[in-house]
Amino acid sequence: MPGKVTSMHDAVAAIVRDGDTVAIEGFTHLIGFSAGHEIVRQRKRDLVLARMTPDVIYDQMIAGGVARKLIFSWLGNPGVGGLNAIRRRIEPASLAGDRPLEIEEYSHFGMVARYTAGATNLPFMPLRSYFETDLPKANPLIRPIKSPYSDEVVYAVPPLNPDVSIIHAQRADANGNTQIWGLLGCQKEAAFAAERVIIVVEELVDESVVRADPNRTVIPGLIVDAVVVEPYGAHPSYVQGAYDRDNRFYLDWDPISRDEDKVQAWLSEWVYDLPDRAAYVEKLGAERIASLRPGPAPSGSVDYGSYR
Amino acid sequence: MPGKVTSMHDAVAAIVRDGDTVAIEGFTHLIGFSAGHEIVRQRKRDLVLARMTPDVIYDQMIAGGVARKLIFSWLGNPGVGGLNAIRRRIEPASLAGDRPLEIEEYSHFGMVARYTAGATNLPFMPLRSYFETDLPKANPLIRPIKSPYSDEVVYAVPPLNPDVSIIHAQRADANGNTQIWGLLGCQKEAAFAAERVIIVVEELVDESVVRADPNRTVIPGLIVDAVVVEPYGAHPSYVQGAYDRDNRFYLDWDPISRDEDKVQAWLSEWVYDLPDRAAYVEKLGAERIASLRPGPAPSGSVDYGSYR
Amino acid sequence: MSELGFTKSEMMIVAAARELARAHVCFVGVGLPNIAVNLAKRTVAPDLEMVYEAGVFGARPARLPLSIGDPTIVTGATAVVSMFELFGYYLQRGLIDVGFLGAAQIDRFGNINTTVIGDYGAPKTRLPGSGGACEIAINAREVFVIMRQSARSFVREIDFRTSPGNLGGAEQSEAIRRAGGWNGRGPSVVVTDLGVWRFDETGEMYLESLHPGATLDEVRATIAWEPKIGAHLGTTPAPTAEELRLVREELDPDGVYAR
Amino acid sequence: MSELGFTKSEMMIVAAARELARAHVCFVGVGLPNIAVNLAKRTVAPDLEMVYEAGVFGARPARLPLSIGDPTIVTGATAVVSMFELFGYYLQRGLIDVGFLGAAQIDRFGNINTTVIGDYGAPKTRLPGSGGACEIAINAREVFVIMRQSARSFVREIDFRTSPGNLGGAEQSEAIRRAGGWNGRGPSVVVTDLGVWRFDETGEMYLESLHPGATLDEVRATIAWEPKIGAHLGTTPAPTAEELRLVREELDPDGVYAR
Repeated sequence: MPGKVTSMHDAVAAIVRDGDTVAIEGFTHLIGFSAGHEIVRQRKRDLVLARMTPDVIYDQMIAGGVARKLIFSWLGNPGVGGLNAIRRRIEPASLAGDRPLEIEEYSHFGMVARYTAGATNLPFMPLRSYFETDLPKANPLIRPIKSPYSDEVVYAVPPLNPDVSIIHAQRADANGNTQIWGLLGCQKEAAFAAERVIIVVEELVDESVVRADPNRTVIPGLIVDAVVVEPYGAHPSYVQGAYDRDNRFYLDWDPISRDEDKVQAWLSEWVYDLPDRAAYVEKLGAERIASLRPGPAPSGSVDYGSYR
Repeated sequence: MPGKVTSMHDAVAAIVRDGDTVAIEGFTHLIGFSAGHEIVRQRKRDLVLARMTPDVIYDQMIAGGVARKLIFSWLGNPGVGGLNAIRRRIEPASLAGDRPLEIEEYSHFGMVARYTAGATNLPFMPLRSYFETDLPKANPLIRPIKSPYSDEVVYAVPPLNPDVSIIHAQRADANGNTQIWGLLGCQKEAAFAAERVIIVVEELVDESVVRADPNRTVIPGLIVDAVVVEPYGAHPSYVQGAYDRDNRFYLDWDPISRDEDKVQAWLSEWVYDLPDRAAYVEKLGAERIASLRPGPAPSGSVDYGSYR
Repeated sequence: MSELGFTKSEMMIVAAARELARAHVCFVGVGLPNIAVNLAKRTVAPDLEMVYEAGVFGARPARLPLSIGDPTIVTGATAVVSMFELFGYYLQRGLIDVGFLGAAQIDRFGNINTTVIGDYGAPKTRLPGSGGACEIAINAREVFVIMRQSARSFVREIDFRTSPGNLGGAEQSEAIRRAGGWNGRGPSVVVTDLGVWRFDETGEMYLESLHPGATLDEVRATIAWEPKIGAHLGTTPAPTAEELRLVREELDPDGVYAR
Repeated sequence: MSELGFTKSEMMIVAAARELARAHVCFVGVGLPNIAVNLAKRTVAPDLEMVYEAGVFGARPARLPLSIGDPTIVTGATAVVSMFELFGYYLQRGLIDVGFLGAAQIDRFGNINTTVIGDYGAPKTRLPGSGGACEIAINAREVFVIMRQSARSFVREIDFRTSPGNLGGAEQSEAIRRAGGWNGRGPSVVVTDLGVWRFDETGEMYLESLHPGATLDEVRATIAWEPKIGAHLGTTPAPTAEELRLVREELDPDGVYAR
């Protein structure tokens, strides 16, 4: 395979290093479960995990012992409840002698603004949030800043520049030129902010497919270090147009995650004991995968015009 | 016609007021010539005209006497030369007793940042520009700002919130939900920053066309006050996929614009003496219009999936 | 289900949906707000523009979204944008009429906690945190709250202020909001499983109506302060058959929210 | 055209294009840079990623763009983005290797004026202004300049500093750029219609090579200071037949730039 295409094993082995700040972004949509599982499988350690919504994937990764710190803005199993493995590392009553997970907390717009500052190489980003809340007390990196045009004071957040950002997408070419439709979250900002970028796609396409619709490109190959092709790599989250969220999984995770032994058993069965995502998909079964397939809803085509 | 659809005459009459700050944006692509001409035709006065690249349309408008001030970042006839009607209002040697045009000058990123601050309701936007240049001396609104995280100093620009932004686009529905492909310039930012928005389109489409590809939407009807349907309304600039730039016009404008009498004669012939854009297009002639038609270059269609 | 023919949760969702009759653009929060707003779109507010923080304007969900990032809010929407644009160009710019939030704790002035129970550094219960709630409370023109009443949630002092309400009272809140250039005027209604609360001129909530079957004793037993009762305390109109059908058959057939 | 078989402008464009042999990502300026970079893409740098400030990354123009916002730079490009993203995520983030600029005035340290001739408030000649040049000069890793020489353009003191070069000299420039966190190291080459200039350890430009047919007398007559001449002054290799064919037949058939 040409260009930057490699396996998930090799991409994670080469690009994610112990102690790195790692952002797997994707707001509900396109969550990089297969990348997260590979990080657990390779037993990376002392990572600082950044993500607006830690979601089930970070619950699993933190249960897998890869992280020392979490940077986030909303901690939950969306539509279901809490993230119990993470809570056990935060609430003193359940720590059981474990080292607590360090946390650094923002609001959604604060996290987005941090990535945006990182992507634009700015020393801070201003925003109209945090007024009269306890968040600046909880996180001293949220700081007031005065406008140079009046006495007005807003808040600022500092740039977030992950060592590695991992982005799941519908398609990319072999050089990593990546296209996404549906929810875009803060993936573009997280990718441009990062030192290194891994792209994981449902489908590898020819460069001509990308170049036929350049306004659809979210991440240019210029900032991409590796392209991994892993269909269904975002399961149990979803990929717009390809498969639905597997809600049964999100519901099932809740009771599992309340019991540390069950969590470790789950990680053994679905992560450690499997070599890769292909094995996970096979184990999941064709029937379950097929049940997630949506009906068609084509975008239609527009004309860019040929100018010679 | 349903929704917000109206004529250019009525849109400009109702929405553009003497003394307003007006931004007709569009970087080389989708320049709102027909809107600019209608503003001249209705003899609006004392406008503050904002635009990154004033281009031929602002040369014509300023020659038409509509403006007292210009906010900009690059003043030229792109690929050809200078904007001579505007220069005559700036260079003392050629003022000939006229009131000089007030100017407020930035760089491109400074203008983009001003619209972005306006669109996000921020009191300022920081950027890494202007260091060791004479621009902050020429424009005291470009001000240094210190980071709250270090001793680092960057520059800030204030928000720009036009009274009216006018955006030309490929298509919109009757509520003003607007889609653009090709160069996006700063149109989205200029529209969200504005108090009132006029959309001018090549084609009015059904809402279902917009909703089939929501990632293509640049401006939501929510912020749109009027939708004007005027095919070829961006001539002599271009519309991606629809028609090419009429370069002959840009070349022809240079000698015309060097002579105030010729400029006024041109405005009479092509603006004052014509009722509307349809008459302009008819006068231009079918052959010339046809010569600007590009070959096809389809984007291809993507699947959003139907989730029920 | 009670002998009334509907559950407390169904009444709460229906009452919350009705509040949106006069709203044009609503920012839809996670959980109960999601079902309430989707019900409003199908009943009192067919032209309501639903905004999801995930980056969707003008959503037309064909089913109840499983989360606030469900693919059904994307397909057929008017616009899908980055979260920077959603929070910056829509919310912070002041285009949102109503922000619809849930809460773990609320005080009499409508200040909200969704961050921790107990001490922030050593919490008894770690909650989800702000998400977008903090900036929604500041920048949506008004805020609607939907939550179940209990003495643990309607508290004298919230443990952490995630989202500002009327702060220490209306006078202070108005002054700070004006001076700080906030878009938002603060909370205007709290819909619970027992009744509908509004805010008086001091900025404190008062009970405007009791849901059918609920009593003032129940209300007082599920609130940690002595609540103000409206001078013209009414009874919330019961859910209509159509409202119940929509909730039970279309929006929440598994009864996740409404039981 | 001279007896050499090519014009001074053709030599300038060809010499400028060759400078891009080692560049990966180039920000294409308006005017002469546009044709030089497009020639490089067809000759020494087929893998060159062309970035246009209009919002295009990885352009594949099928013809010479008439301006830096021509539709031919969009069709078939890798990515088209808003100008906020182009300037923020690409340029300011430090992803641009080379910014290619033209100039109206330049001084010995490579500082550039494209704003006014004369006094800013009452100019003799009003020029286009910065456009993106100011931030390109600060944030592109290095800057190439292409311009014709004349005593009015190669001046002792520029009338307005639009785009910083080596400021008052290399030492000062390096200190300020480092302290201010600039991405850019400053100008590295100036290609004119007479020769190729580089910058020495003091930050001042020196003539590295003379174009075929050009003389040192011509150079001195078109520059307002006593120029430094490189110790190993060479002669620029003449344009090849293929370079000339590309300029004359493909890129500039009307001779707008090259005559």
